[in-house]
Amino acid sequence: MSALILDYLWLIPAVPFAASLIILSLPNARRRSAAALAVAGQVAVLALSVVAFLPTLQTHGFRAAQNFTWFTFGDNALRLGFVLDPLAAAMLLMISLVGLCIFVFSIGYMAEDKNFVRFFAYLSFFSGAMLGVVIANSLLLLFIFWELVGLASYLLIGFWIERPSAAAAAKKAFITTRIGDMGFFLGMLWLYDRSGTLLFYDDGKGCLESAGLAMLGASATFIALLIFFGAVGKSGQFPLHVWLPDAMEGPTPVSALIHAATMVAAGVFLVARVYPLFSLGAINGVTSSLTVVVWIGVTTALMAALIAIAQADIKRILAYSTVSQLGLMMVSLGVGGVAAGIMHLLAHGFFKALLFLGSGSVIHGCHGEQDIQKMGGLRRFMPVTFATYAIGMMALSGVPFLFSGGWTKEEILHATAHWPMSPVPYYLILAGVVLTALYMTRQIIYVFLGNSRTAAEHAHESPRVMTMPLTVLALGAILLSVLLTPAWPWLHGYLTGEPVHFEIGRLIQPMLFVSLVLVSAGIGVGLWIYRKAGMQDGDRPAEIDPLEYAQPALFRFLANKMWIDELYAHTIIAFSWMSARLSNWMDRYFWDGLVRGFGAIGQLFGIFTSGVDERGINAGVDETTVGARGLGRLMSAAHSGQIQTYLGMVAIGMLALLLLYAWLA
Amino acid sequence: MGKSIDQLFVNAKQWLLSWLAGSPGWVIQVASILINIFMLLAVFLTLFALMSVLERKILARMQNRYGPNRVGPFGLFQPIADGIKMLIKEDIVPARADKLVHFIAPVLIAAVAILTLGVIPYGRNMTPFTIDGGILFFFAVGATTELAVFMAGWASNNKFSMLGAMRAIAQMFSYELPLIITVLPVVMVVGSLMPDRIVAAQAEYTFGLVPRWFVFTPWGGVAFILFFVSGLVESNRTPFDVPEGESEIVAGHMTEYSGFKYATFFMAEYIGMFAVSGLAATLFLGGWHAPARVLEIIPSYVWFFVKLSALLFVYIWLRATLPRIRVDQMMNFAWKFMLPMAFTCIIAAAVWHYAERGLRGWLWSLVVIAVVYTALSILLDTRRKFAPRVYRFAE
Amino acid sequence: MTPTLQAFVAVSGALFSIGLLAALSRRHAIFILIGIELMLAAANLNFIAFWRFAPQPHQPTGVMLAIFSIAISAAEAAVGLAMVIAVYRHYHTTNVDQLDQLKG
Amino acid sequence: MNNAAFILVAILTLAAALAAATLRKLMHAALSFAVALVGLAAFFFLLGAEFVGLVLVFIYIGAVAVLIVFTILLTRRDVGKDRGFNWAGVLIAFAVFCGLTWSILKTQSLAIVAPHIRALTVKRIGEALMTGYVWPLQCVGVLLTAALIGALILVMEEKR
Repeated sequence: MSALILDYLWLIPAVPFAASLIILSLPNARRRSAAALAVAGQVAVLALSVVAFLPTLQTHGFRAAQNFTWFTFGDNALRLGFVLDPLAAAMLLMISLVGLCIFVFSIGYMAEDKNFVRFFAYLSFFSGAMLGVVIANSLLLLFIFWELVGLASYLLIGFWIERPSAAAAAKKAFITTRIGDMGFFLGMLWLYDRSGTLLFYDDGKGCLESAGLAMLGASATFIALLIFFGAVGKSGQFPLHVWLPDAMEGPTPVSALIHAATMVAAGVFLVARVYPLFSLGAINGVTSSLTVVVWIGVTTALMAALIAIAQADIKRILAYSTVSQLGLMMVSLGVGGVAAGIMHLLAHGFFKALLFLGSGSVIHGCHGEQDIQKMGGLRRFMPVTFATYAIGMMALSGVPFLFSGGWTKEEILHATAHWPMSPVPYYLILAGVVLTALYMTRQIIYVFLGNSRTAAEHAHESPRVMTMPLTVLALGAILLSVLLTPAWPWLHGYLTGEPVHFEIGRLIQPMLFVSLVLVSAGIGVGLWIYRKAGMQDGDRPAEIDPLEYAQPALFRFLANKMWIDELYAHTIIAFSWMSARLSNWMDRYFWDGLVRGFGAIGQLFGIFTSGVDERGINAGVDETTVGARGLGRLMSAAHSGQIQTYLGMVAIGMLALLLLYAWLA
Repeated sequence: MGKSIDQLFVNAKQWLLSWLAGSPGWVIQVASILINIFMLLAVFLTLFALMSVLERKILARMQNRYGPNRVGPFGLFQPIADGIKMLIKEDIVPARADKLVHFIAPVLIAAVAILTLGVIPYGRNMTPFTIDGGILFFFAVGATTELAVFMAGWASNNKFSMLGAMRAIAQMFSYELPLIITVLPVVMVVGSLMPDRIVAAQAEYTFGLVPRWFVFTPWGGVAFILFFVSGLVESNRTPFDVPEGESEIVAGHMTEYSGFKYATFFMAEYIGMFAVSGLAATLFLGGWHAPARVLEIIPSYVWFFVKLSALLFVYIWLRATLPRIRVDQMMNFAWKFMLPMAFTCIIAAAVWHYAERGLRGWLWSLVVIAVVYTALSILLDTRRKFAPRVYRFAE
Repeated sequence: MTPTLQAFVAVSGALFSIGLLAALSRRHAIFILIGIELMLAAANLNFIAFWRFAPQPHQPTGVMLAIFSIAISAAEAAVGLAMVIAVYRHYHTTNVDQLDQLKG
Repeated sequence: MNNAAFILVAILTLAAALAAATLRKLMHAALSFAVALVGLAAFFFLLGAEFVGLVLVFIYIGAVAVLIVFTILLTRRDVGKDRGFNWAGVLIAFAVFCGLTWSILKTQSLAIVAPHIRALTVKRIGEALMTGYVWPLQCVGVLLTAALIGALILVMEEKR
C-alpha cells in the first residue's frame, strides 16, 4: 500500500491542475459546476493525503523518494522526483484540509462575483502548485512549483483586476518575491555545480544526504543563505516583507489560503526541507547561516508585531501578525527547533486561516467594510463568527492548555531560551508574544465588542456555507493542541522520529508559566488600554486610538509601517529608475548614433552608385528605348482598331492573289 | 365501284389535263399545279368560312346561347355577310407605319399558310405537292410565319402591335422545338420525310382490326398530345392566345390592321390551324386510312376530313373550356416539360423499334415514358412553379 | 439550253462582292453581320454548284459541306448578334467606327 | 432547270442582296436579306439539292433572320441617325467584284453543262451523315451547343 501511494504521488498535484484546466474551459455561467469541480478535486486530494499519511505513521522516520528522469543531455540526466516523509505528509494534510475549508468558504464569499469560475480555476491551480512544492524531491522541481505558486498568488492578488490598487499589489508581490527567488535560483545553481545533483534524497547520493553534503564544504553556508533569501522573499521576512500586507488587496479567501496558511509558509518549509544544508558543520547546533536566520526572524517578528498594533485595516493587522508569526517560526528553525517551527507552522495554518476567514465573514457581513474603527458590537449580529474568531485569537496569542498556538509558542520559547549564541532573541520574542496578545485584543475589542458603529449597522451573520468551514477550522485549532502537549508530544515525535511516551509530569513547566504570564499581560494591557475604545455609540467612527493619543509620533511611525515602503521607494526603486533612464539615454543617443552613422555611410554609397546609374548606364538604355518607341508608333499607326479597315486589307490581299493567279493561268 | 369513288378527284384532274394533251410538257406541269392550287384554295376557303360560323355556333351552344342564326338557314350565310362587311370596310394604314412592310405582312402570312397545306396527303394519290422532304418543307415554310408576324408588328409602329409580335414570336419559337422534335420519332420509325410514306406506314391493322396508327403506340400517343398542344400554340389559339389577348394587348400584331387585311390575318390563322391538324392527322392518325378494314369502302379523303374536323372540334372545345395562360407559365411549360417529354418520345420510339415493335417494345417504351414523366412531375412541383402572382408594379 | 457552271459561279461571285460591300461600307455592326452571311451564302452556292457539275463521287461531298457550313454560319450568326448586343450594352452604340478601343 | 428560271432567280437574289447591302433602313435591309436567302434556296432547288434549300430556308428565314430583326429591335435607339457609306469600302468591294467576274469569265474550264445525276434523296444524305460524316456531325453538334451557351452568356445581364 505504501508503495502504491508512492507510485501515485504525482496524482496529488496533478488532480487540482486538471480540475483548474477543466474549470478554465468552462463558460462563465457554469458557476455551480465550477465550484463542484474544484471542491471535488480538493476532496480527492484530501483523500490522497490521508492515504499518503498512513504509511508515515507505521514506521518512525519513514522516508521514501520516487525519482524519475526528466531529460538527459549528454551523459548526465536531469532527474526529478517526489518524496514522502513526515514533514511532507503533515504539510499535505494541513494544506488539503485547510484548502478544502477555504474552497467551501469562498463558494459563499465569492457568490456575487462575476468571475466566480475563473476564481476557482486559479484556486485549484494554486493548491496543485502548493502540494507540488510540498512533495517535491528535487530543488529544481520544488523551484518550478514554487514559481507556479508565485504565479497563482499574482493572479489571485490581482483577481479584481479592475482595481488599480489590486493590480499594483499583485505586481509588487510578484516582483518582490522574484528578488528573493533570484537568490534561490543562484543558490540552486551553485548547489548543482557543487554536488552535481538537485535531488534531496536519492538513496545516499542526494544533496541532503551525507555523500552530497560532503561535496559542498565551505560553500554550504553561502548556498544556504542564498536559498534562505528565496525563503525570505516568499515568507515575507524582514527586508522583503513589504509585499505581504499589500497582498491583502486580493479576496479574503485568497489571503487566508495563500498569505496566511500555505504559500507564505512555503519559505519556512523550504528552510526546514533543506535544513541539512544550514546545519552542515554545526558546532552545538550553531552555524553562521542559522544565525542569520535567527536575527532575520527576530527582527521580522518584533517589527511586524509593532506595526500590527497601529493598523486599522482588519486584514492588514492579520497580515502583519502573519509576518511576525513567520518570523517566529524562522527563529525557532534558526535556533535548531525544527520540529517546533513546523508544529507552529501547522498550528498557525489552522488558526490563521480561521482568523482570515473570520475577518472575511466580518467583511462580508459589513458589506465590504474593512476598517475596524467603523465596526464594533458585531458579536450580537454574528455569534458564530465571533466565537470562532475568539478561538482563533486565543490560539494566536498563545493561550495555553487547549489552544494549539499556546503549546507551539511555548516550544519555540523553549528552544530559543537555550540558544547558545545570545539571549537577546529570547527576550525580543517574549516582547513579541506580549505584543501579539495586545493587538489581537485590540482587534477583538474594536470589531466585536462595544457598540456598533457606521459599518456595523446592517451587519448580518454569514450563510452556513461560510460558517461551517469556520467551525471546522476552529475545532482543528483546538483539537490539534491534543497532539502538541508536552505531556504527549506526538506531533513532535512524529516529525523528529523520536519515540513518544505519555508523561503527565511534563505538562507543568516553568515555560508554561512564562507564556501564561506574558499572554495574560498582553491581554490585560490591551483590555486596559482599549477599555473605553468603541464604547460610545452613534454613527461617528471611534475616537482617535488611545495609543495615538498617548504617543502620536510613534503611532504615526508604526501606522506608516515604519516608512519602509517609502525608504525603498527613495532608494532601490529610485535607483532602478535612474539606471533605466540612463540605459534609455544610452540606447537613444549613443548606440543609436553609432547605428545611424553606419547607416549614413551606406546611404552615401547608395547615392554614389545611383549617380553612376543615372548618368552612365541609363542614358544608353534610354536611347534604345526611344528608338524602339518610334518604331512602335510607326507600326501601330496601321493598327487603327477599325474592323472594316482590316477587312478591307484582307479583301485587297485576296484581290491581289486572285489577279496574280489569273495572270499566271 | 369503291375504287372509282375513292379516286374521283384524281380521275377528274386527269380528265381536265387530257384536254391539254400534246402541248409542251411544262404547260401541262403548270396546269396541274394550277389545278392543285385552285382545289386547295376552294376547299380550304370554304372550310374556313364554314369553320368560322360553326365555331361561333358551337361556342354558343357550349356557353348556353344561340350563336348566329339570322343570316340564312341556321345563320349559315353568316360568313358571307362577314366577308362582304370586311371587303367594304375602309382599309386604314397608320401614318407613321412602314407602308410597304405593313402591306406585305398579311400577304406573306397567308401565302405561307396556304403553302404549308400543299404537302399534306388528303387521300389516296391526293398529295398536291409531292416532295422528298415534305415534312421539312412544311416546317421550313411554316417558320416564315414568325417573320411575317414580326413584320406586321413592327411595321404598324404601335406598341401593342410590337409587344404582341414579340410575344407571338417568343411563344412560336419555344413551341416550335417540341413541335418538330415530336415529329422526329415518326420520321425515324418510318425512315422518310415524305408524308405519303408516313401515311403508307400506318396502313396495316394489328389482328386485322386495330389500325397501326402511331397514336396507338405509347411514344406516338404522347408525341401526338405534345404535337397537338404545340400546334395549338403555333396557331395562337386559346388557351395560348396570349399574343392577341384582347384584354391585355388589343389584338397583338393585328391591332393596326383593318378591313380585308385583318380578314387575311384571320384566314391565315385558321388555315394554319387546318394545316397543323392535317399534319397531326397525317403523322399520328394514319392520314386518310380507315379506322377499320371494313370501313375502307368509304373514300379515303372522307376519312381524312373526318379526322381533321374531329381535331378542329377539339380546338373549338378547348377554346370554350380553358382560360388564357400567363406568358411565364407558358414558357416554363414549354422549356421544362414539353421539350424533355419530346426527347423522351424519341428515346421511347427507339426502344420500341429495337424491341421488334411488338408488345414487348410497346411495354418498354411505356415504361420509359412513365419513368421520365414521374421524374419531371416530381422535379417541377407545379405548386411552386405557378405560385400566386405577386404584383410588383401594380400596387 | 441550260445555264453552265460559269453562270452559277459568276452569280455567287457577285453575291460575294455584295456581301463584301455590306461588310466594308456600312457602319452598323449588323450590316457587317449580314454581309458576312451573304458571303457565306455565296460560298454555299459554290459548294452546291460544283457538286452538281462535277463528276459524282460516292458521297454528296458538296452538299455535306454546304449543310455543315450552314450549321456553322447559324452558330456564327447567333454569337455575332449576341456580341452586337453585348457591345451595345457597354458602349451604347453599334457604330463600328466608334468601337476602336483596340487602336494601337 | 432552264435559263428562264435561272435568270429570274438570279435577278431576284442579287437584287435582294444588293438591297440588303445598301438600303438605308436597317429593318428593310434585314427583310431583303431574307428574300435573298429565299432566292438562294431557289438556286439550290434548281441544282437539285432540295434538302439543302429547305434547310437553308428553315434555318435562315426561321432563325437567323428573326434573330437579326430582334437584335435590330434591341439596339434600336442607335439606328435612328443614319451614317452614310464608307466609300473606300465600296471601292474595294467593287474592285473585288470586277476581279472575280473577270477571272471567272476568263476561266474556260468552268463553261460546262450539268451532267445527269441520280436524284439526291434525303435518305442518301442521311446515310452519308450517319456513315462518312458522323464525326463532323458530332462536332457540329458540339459547336452549336457551345455557340448557344456562349451567346446566352454574352447577352446575360451582368449581376451587380
